[in-house]
Amino acid sequence: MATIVGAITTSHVPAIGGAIAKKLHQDPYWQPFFAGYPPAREWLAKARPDVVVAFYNDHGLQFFLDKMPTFAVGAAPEYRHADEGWGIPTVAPFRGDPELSWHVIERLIAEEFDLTTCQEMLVDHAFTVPMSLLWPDVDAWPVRVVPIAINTVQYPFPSPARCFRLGQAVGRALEAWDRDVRVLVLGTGGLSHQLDGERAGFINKAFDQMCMEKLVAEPEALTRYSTVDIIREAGVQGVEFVMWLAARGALTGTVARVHASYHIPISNTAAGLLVMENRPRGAAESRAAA
Amino acid sequence: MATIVGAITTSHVPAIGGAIAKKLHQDPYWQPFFAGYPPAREWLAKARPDVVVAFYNDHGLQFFLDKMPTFAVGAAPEYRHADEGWGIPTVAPFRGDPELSWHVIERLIAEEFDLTTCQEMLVDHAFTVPMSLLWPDVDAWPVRVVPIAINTVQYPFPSPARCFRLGQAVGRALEAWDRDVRVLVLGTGGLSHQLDGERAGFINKAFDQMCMEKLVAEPEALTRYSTVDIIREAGVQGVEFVMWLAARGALTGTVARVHASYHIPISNTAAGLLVMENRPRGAAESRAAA
Amino acid sequence: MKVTQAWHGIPGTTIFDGVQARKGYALNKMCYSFNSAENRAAFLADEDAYCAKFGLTPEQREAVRERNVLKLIAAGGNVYYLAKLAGIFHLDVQDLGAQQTGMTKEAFKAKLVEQGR
Amino acid sequence: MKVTQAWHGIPGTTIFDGVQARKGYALNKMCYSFNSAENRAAFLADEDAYCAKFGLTPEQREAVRERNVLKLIAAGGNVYYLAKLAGIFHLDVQDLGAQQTGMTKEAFKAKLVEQGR
Ligand SMILES: [Fe+3]
Ligand SMILES: [Fe+3]
Repeated sequence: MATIVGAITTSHVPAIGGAIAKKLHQDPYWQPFFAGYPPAREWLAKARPDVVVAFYNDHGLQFFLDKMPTFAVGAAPEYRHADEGWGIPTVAPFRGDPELSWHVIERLIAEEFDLTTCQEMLVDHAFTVPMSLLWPDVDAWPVRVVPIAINTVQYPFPSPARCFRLGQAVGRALEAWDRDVRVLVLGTGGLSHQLDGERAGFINKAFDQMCMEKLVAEPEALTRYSTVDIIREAGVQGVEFVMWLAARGALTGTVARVHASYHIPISNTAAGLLVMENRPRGAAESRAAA
Repeated sequence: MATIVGAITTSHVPAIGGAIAKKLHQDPYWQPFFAGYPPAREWLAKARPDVVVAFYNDHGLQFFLDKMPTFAVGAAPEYRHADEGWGIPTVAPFRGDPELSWHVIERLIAEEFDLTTCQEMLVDHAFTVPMSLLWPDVDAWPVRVVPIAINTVQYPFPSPARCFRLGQAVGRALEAWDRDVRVLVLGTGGLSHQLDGERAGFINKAFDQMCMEKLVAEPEALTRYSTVDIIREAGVQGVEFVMWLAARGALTGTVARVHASYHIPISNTAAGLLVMENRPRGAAESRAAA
Repeated sequence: MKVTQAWHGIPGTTIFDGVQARKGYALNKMCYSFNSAENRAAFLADEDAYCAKFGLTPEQREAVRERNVLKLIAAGGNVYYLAKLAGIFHLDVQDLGAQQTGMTKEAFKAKLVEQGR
Repeated sequence: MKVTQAWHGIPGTTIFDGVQARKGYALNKMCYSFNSAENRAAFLADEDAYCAKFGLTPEQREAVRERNVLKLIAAGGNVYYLAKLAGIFHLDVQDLGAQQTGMTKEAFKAKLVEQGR
C-alpha cells in the first residue's frame, strides 16, 4: 500500500520562477517570501516522497478553449515545461509514473469522475514553480510525478466541493495502490488575487487566513463556497484555492499542520504555503493493541 | 421551455456512408437495412425538431490518445466532417447552437459532470452517417446540432450507468432551457459487433433484442451491466450501446416506441434502429384538470 | 466598454464564461499562439497581417492596437492569454493592474503592499 | 503474439486499456496521422522512413511490414487507428476480420449472415 506522507499547498506566481533564476532570494522584496520554504524542505527531507501527485491549473500553455478539460490527468512517461510567452526560464523535464497514473485513472473513472487522460502533457509554471521551490538546485528531479490539471480558465469551473471530492477519490486510489511508495500531494495556486478588471489588485487577507486555518481540520466547511463566492472573497484568480482543497481531500488520515507561511504581496498575489502531515488514522490505537 | 420530441438511436457503420454515396439503397445487400429508415423520417416530419443533441463516439478523427476526454461537449458555431483515412465521402458542415451548448455545459458541470468543452470539434462518421440517414438529399441540414462525444476508444470507458446519468442530466438541462425549440436526441453506435481479435465477427442477436426491448420501458435494468459485461455480451465495439443509454436517459417524459428495425449484418455489425417518442409526463392529467 | 455580468454582481469583474469565451475566441486564439517565439516575432514584424490571420473583430483589433486591457477584456479576452500578448511588450501583471485601475505602477504596488498590513 | 488479459477473461479479445495504450502509443500516433491524405502518400512513398519518424518499436515495425492485424494489436494497436492504416491498402473491416479469424473473406461474411438467422 502506498503511503501518503502529506500535502504541501503553495502559491505558484510566475514571477517566483524569474526570481529563482535571478537568485533574488536575499533581495528585500523576495526575502520574506523565500524564508517560508526552508521548513517545508526540512519536513520533505524526513518525509522522503518517491512520487508527487500534483493538482494545478494550466494557464494557457497546454490547453486552449478549443478543447478545455475540467480535469486532465497525466499518464505520460515524461512531462516537459515550455515557453509560456512572457519569459520565465524553462526547467528540466519531469519523470512520470504511468503505472500509478493509470491506476488513479481507473479508480477515478470507476468513481464517476469524467477525466481527460493525457499521454502527452506540457506542464506550466503552476507545476514547475512549486517543484522548484521544494527542490531547488537539483540536476534531476528526485521524484516521479502525476500532474492533475483543474480548469480555472473558462467558467463554469468544477465547484470547490467537486474538487475536494476529486482529491478524496485520489486519496482512496493511492491507498489502494499496492506498491511500497511514499506519495506527496501538491496543491498549487492562490491565495487571494485578481489580475483582471477594474478590481485588479484585490487581496483579502482575512479570507485567506480563515481558509488556511480551516483547511487543516475542517476542510468540509470550505466546500460550502460556490465558485462565485470564492471569486467574490478571494478575487478571480483566488479561485485557484480549489487546488488546495483537492490536495487536502487526498489526505486520508489524521492531518497535522507542520508549517505555514503567508506573505503579501508577491506580484499581485497573497502568497501562501501550508505543509500538512498525513498520519494514519488509528495508528496509536493499533500500536496500543499490539 | 424546450420540448424534447423524442430520441432516435441507430447504428452508424461507416460503410453506410459509402452505400449512400453510391446510391446502393436498392442493392440486395443494402435494401433490408435502408428499408428501416422511412418510418423514422415520417415520424421526424411530424416531430419537427429544430435542434439535434447527439451522443456519439469519435473513432480517431478528432481525439487521440494524447488527450482523451471521457465526455466532450461541442460549443462550436459549426462542426465539420473531415477525411477519416479510409475513404468515405465527407458531408456538408453542421450549424451549431452555441447558446444551447453553453446552457447544457453549465447545467452539467453544476451536476458534477467533468466535461471537456469544445469550441472547435470535428465530427466523424458516427455523427454524420445517422444524420444522413435521417435527412437524406438535403442541401443544408435543417437542424442545429449539439454533439456530445463519449469515449469508447481507450479503457476505462465511462460506465453504462454513468452514460445513462449523463443523458438524464442533459434531459434536465433541456427541460430548463427557456426557449421555444423542439429537440431531438440522437444516440449512435452498436449494436453488437467486434472488429478486433480472434473473436472478430462476434454478434449476439438475443442480447441486442433484449436491449432494444428493455431500453424503451426499463432502461435502468440495462445500467446494471458493467463495461466488461457489455463487451462480453455484445463484442468490443458493442459497447457503443452506451450512446443509446445516454439518449434514452435524456427522455424526461413517458416514452413510447414508435418504430424499430434490426438487421444482421451490415459490414461486421448488427444494425439497429429505434424511434422513441417523448410524451410529457402527466399531460393527460393536466388536461383533465384544466 | 465595461462588461456587465448581472449573474454574479461582483463589481469591476468579468468572469470568463461562455458568453466571453465565444466573443473572444479569435483574440484568445491569437494570444495563445504567442507561446511560440516565432509567432511573437511574426506579430511584431507585421501586426496587421498577424491579426488578420486570426480574424479579429474590429473591436478586438482596436483593443490590441491600443494595448488597452479593459477593452481587450470587453472584447472577450481572457487574462491568461492576454498575458502572453502583454509579454511581447515586456509588460507584467502589475503593469496590467496599474493600467486597468488607472494608477501608476508605483501606486498600484503600494496598494498591494497596503493590503498586507 | 496473443495478448492475455486475465482481468476480463473474454477469449480472443484485447480491451484497449492503459497497458495497451502505453505500449501502442507510437504505432497509434502514426496511424492517427493517416487521417491526412498527404501523410498516407508519405507512408506509401517511403514506409521505412515514415515508421522511423514515429519511433515504432521493432515489434510494431514488423507487424506493420506484415500487415498482420493480430500482431498489430499485440503490439498495442487500437483497431480504430489501425483501420486508417488498413485503408491505405484498401482493406475494410471484413478483410481485417477474415485475416484475424483465419477465414476467407467469403467465409467470414457468411458467418456474419449466419448469426442473423
Ligand atoms: Fe495562477
Ligand atoms: Fe462505431
